[in-house]
Amino acid sequence: MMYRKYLMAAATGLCLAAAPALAEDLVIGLSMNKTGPLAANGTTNDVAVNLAVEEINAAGGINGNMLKVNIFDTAGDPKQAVTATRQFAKDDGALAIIGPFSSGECRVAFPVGEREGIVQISNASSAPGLTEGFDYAFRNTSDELTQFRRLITAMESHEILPANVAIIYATDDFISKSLGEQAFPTAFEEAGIPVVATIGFQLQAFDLAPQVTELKQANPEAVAIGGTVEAVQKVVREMRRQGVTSRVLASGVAADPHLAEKLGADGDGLLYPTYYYHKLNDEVLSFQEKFAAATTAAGHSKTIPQHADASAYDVVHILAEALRRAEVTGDPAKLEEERDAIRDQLKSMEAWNYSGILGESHFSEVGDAALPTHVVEIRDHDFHLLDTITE
Amino acid sequence: MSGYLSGVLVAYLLNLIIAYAVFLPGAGGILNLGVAGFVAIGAYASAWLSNEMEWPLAVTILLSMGVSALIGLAISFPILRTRGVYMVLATIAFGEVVVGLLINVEAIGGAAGYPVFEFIDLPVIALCTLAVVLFVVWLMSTRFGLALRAIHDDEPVAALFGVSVRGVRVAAFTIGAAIAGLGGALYGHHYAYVDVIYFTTLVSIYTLLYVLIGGVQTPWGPIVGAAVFSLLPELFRGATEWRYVFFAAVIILIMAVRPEGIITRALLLRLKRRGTIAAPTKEAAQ
Amino acid sequence: MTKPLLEIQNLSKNFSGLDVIRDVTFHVNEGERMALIGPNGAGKTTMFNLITGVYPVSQGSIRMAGEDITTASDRSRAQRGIIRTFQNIRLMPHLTAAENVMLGQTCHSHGIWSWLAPVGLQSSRSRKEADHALEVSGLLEYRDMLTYDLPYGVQKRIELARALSAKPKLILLDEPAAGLNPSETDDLAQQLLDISASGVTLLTVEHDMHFVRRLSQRVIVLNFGSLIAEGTAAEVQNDQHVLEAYLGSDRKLEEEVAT
Amino acid sequence: MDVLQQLISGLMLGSLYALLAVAFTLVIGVLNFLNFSIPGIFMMGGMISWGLMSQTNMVWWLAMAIALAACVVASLLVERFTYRFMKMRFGDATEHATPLVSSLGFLILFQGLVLIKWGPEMQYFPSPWQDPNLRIGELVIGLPQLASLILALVLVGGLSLLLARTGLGRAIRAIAESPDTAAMLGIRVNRIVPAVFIISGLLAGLAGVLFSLNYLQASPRMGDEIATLAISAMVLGGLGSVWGAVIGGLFLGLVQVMVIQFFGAEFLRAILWGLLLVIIVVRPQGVFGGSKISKGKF
Repeated sequence: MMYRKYLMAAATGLCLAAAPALAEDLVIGLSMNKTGPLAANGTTNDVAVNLAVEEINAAGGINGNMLKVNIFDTAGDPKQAVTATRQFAKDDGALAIIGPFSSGECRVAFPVGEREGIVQISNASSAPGLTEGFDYAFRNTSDELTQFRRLITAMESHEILPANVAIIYATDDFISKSLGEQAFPTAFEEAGIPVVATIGFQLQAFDLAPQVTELKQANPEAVAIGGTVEAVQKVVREMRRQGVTSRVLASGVAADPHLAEKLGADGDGLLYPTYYYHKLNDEVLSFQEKFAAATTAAGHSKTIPQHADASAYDVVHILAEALRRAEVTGDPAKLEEERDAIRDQLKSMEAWNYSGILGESHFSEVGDAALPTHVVEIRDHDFHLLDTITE
Repeated sequence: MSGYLSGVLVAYLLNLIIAYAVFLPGAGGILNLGVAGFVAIGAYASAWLSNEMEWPLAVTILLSMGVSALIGLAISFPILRTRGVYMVLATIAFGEVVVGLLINVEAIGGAAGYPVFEFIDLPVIALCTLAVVLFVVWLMSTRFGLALRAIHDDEPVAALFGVSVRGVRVAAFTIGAAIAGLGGALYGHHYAYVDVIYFTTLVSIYTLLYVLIGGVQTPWGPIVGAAVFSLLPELFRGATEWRYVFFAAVIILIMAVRPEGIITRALLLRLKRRGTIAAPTKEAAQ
Repeated sequence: MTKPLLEIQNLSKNFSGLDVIRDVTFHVNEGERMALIGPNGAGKTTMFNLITGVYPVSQGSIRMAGEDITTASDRSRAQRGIIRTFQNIRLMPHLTAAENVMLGQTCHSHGIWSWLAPVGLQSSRSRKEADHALEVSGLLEYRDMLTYDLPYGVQKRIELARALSAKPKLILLDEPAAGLNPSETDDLAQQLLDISASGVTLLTVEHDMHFVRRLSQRVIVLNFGSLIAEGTAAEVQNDQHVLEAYLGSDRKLEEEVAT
Repeated sequence: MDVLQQLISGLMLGSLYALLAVAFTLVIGVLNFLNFSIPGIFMMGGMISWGLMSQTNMVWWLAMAIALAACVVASLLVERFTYRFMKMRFGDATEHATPLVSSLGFLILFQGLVLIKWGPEMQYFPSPWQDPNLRIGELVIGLPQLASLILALVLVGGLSLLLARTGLGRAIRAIAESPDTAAMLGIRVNRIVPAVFIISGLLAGLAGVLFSLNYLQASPRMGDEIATLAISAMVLGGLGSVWGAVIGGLFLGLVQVMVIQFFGAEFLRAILWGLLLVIIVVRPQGVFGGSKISKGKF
């Protein structure tokens, strides 16, 4: 008896959720990690997106139509990411989708978007090769090898290249593993820097003492860490505890405006490449201010935007420009052609000379963004921009 | 059908198939917390056979069920020697070993995961789920099912009436492994990607959780249990962060009110009896 | 007519050094009605557990219809026709009365089809047999009820129906009359005599001596795991060893054990 | 020198496993109930003390005391809705899978509440001391880790004394043998069982606090990884054996460090769990346990 009631309630709930949008609005979907294991970087993405949408609508919308965003929280679950893409494509009549957030979600949701013929632009995934082979898949992030190469270029020009390095990375996580086994070794080999030790750990491991003892034995000048922000914190703290003073090189996935504060003195000398530097210029600073106001109003404890927030904000502006150029009307009868037109515009984005808070960028042939890389260094509990490299 | 509904439905149906993989041994009192390992084996086997061998889907799926069943058969003998908490831990250990090994096999992508090219959509998944439901309902109505339920209630007495306790338990575990393999294969082909991080012990724990919530006494339990697990959080979708707290509270509440699961035999018999009693009174009124 | 069906030879059992059965030898003839009595803790239920294969024996042998079954599994003993009831009723609580009875059929269900054909359907042979068995025992009304909330007496009768549906050669009855009122006990005795008349051998553990006298042709007495007397009920009741075992005094056995 | 450092690291790591393993083994040994909410209570120990210290600037010892109190309350809440509830309704609390499932529900509940309060990020746990490390030449020994090792040994020693010598201990052991017999002997089961949950919750919470002090971190999911290892440690030591859990924990810490040193972290999972699988199947009473096998229910 009870379960029948549940099923009825479930069915009505599902119908409500699937209500179509008003025809005159231009709908875009936002597939995000409001909750779930990756929510640390994802939970405020909607705030950034809404900021951009408000700006666009306040300036008169797109060809006279208002932009409307539908939000779906996938909780980082690939299955739900698929549901999100399907809902946006089939039920909501969305013209394009911002997201999915993570690499794991992109891998299952990109094929769905491809079948449905709808553009998806991920704002955070950075695993190599995600968009390859897809016509409708894009991402407004930068791949790790390019970023790390540029970090080494910056070190070279500042004459702080280490004589030898050690690599430590999480073996059970895709991005960390591709950093530790591909991006780092490739970049070091190109620069002619010998790798004296390669050590693995598990992403969830909390005790890295045995690995750091091995590291200490190798005594490298610098240590490249392949792992997330949390993994970098764990490794650095254990290194300093065991008295390993080597310089730390991190990757784009470890970029976090809070890292300097989180690491304190332990972080001195740490370098990482990023496509979003939160102190870059006035434009970025004004975005930060707006973001802080909006997150505070929404009751978030996190008020400083991270790269996923900044990227999501830029994606809205890029999409708005694409919609404008494709002259979309939001007419449901022409949905399919207009979705294709948006994709075609994104494919030829290089001609726009577009510039956002991530700097000047466009999508490459495979759908990855060609973003500038900022190399930053932590010194005295704060970030300092070492260099910005675009080519 | 709306995209949202079909997305939720696919997730529900896949959860349901895996629920039956846990239910079948569960009906005989075996708690399998390593089911994610079998799901992973099925997913990777079917993906590999279809990607590398380019065999037709029907063949790769059947073979992946076979692989999962064989491994289930082999592991069932040592695992079924254990009891209670030990069995829970042994099955957890099995699931972890599978994941720990798969993540190091570069031929199937290792930690990078493994893309699957052949696509299976909702209708096929729905048909497979229906087949699994019918199969399990039928199996539970046979003498095999009777013996399995008898083992759940009183293993020594079942043996004293001629039930081959070990045979029935091994068969239930093995068939469960095959069903888990099917669930995994469908999962991989539908989501076009398999990655060991989808097959963690947490998945096994949650599956056992909703099977127990549904009830292991009748084959209808998993249908309800999987619904509670897959659809309830959808109802609370608007509550964002709070939805898992509500979900947890509902679980605790359900278990307090119905400790043998929502669907019990007593409930079904009561409903049936009410039906048969209601019928004659209608006639009498005419 | 006096061919032995069950032969127990020098049987011993000890649990971690404690002798529970000591060198017991007896036999039960085909078609016989025999009783096994003894004070609490004498090892009667352990003897049943050894005969049915729940415990392995420590020493000695058990033969059934001439074949050595000392090391046979509990299941194969059931298939040879040794079936028992329990002192504390052990019906399957989540099975209906009919399903409990059908479970009894398992030991003579051979072949893949008897395992894979639905037994729950009203039209199946197993189900018809079970319904018939319940009808004979006057239990048809409980057919589709779960057994755990049925009255005690009804549960006892279902247990007996389950045992019979196994088509046993030898039924071991562990205190069948315990907890029954006099009229129920009377019905039970009559039913057991009928069962015996149909050729089934009975071995009964029972405290109620009236019941034992009425039912049993031969009685054996266990005390502290040893066989201390054997004979008819009347002979045993006047045996000095038995009286001492029960009383340690000269009160009559009947007064003590009947209460 | 390095091998020595590795041994030290292994022992220190193992002492944390040991504390949590004792929390598990106590509830299993006495009530035959695998309490899945323990990782949640462990997490609350770390997160609540972090929250109080960082957000209200509370002095560390007070923050930790309040966190431990919260853990005890949480543990009692679990007792109320799992063990006691079942006992009142069905007489035998472990008859059904309810305690197992409900305790999982509580794990989700505790994690959910902490997530709502503090978000999913891993938090930096401020150390109350400047350099909480003992340095002997090249060797480094974390003082909080040393403290948790000593504390684990002292607490467990005290616990086994309590179990062996006191009235409470005798009552707990009687309940472990058979709750019904214990009740017949006049032991007030409904008052002793909460005591078991109090001790277990306290140990889990303390392990959480020490974990955060050791690794200077706290996160809503910090219990997930360590709990499976603590359960393994308990299995190694033999279910229900307090000293077994301690030895199992220390042993597991050493094994983990050695596997990382000689095989690499990528094989840790397969080797560790493979080893456990073999042990459970071949020696279910545990490597260090006697021949006593648990009743094997929940």
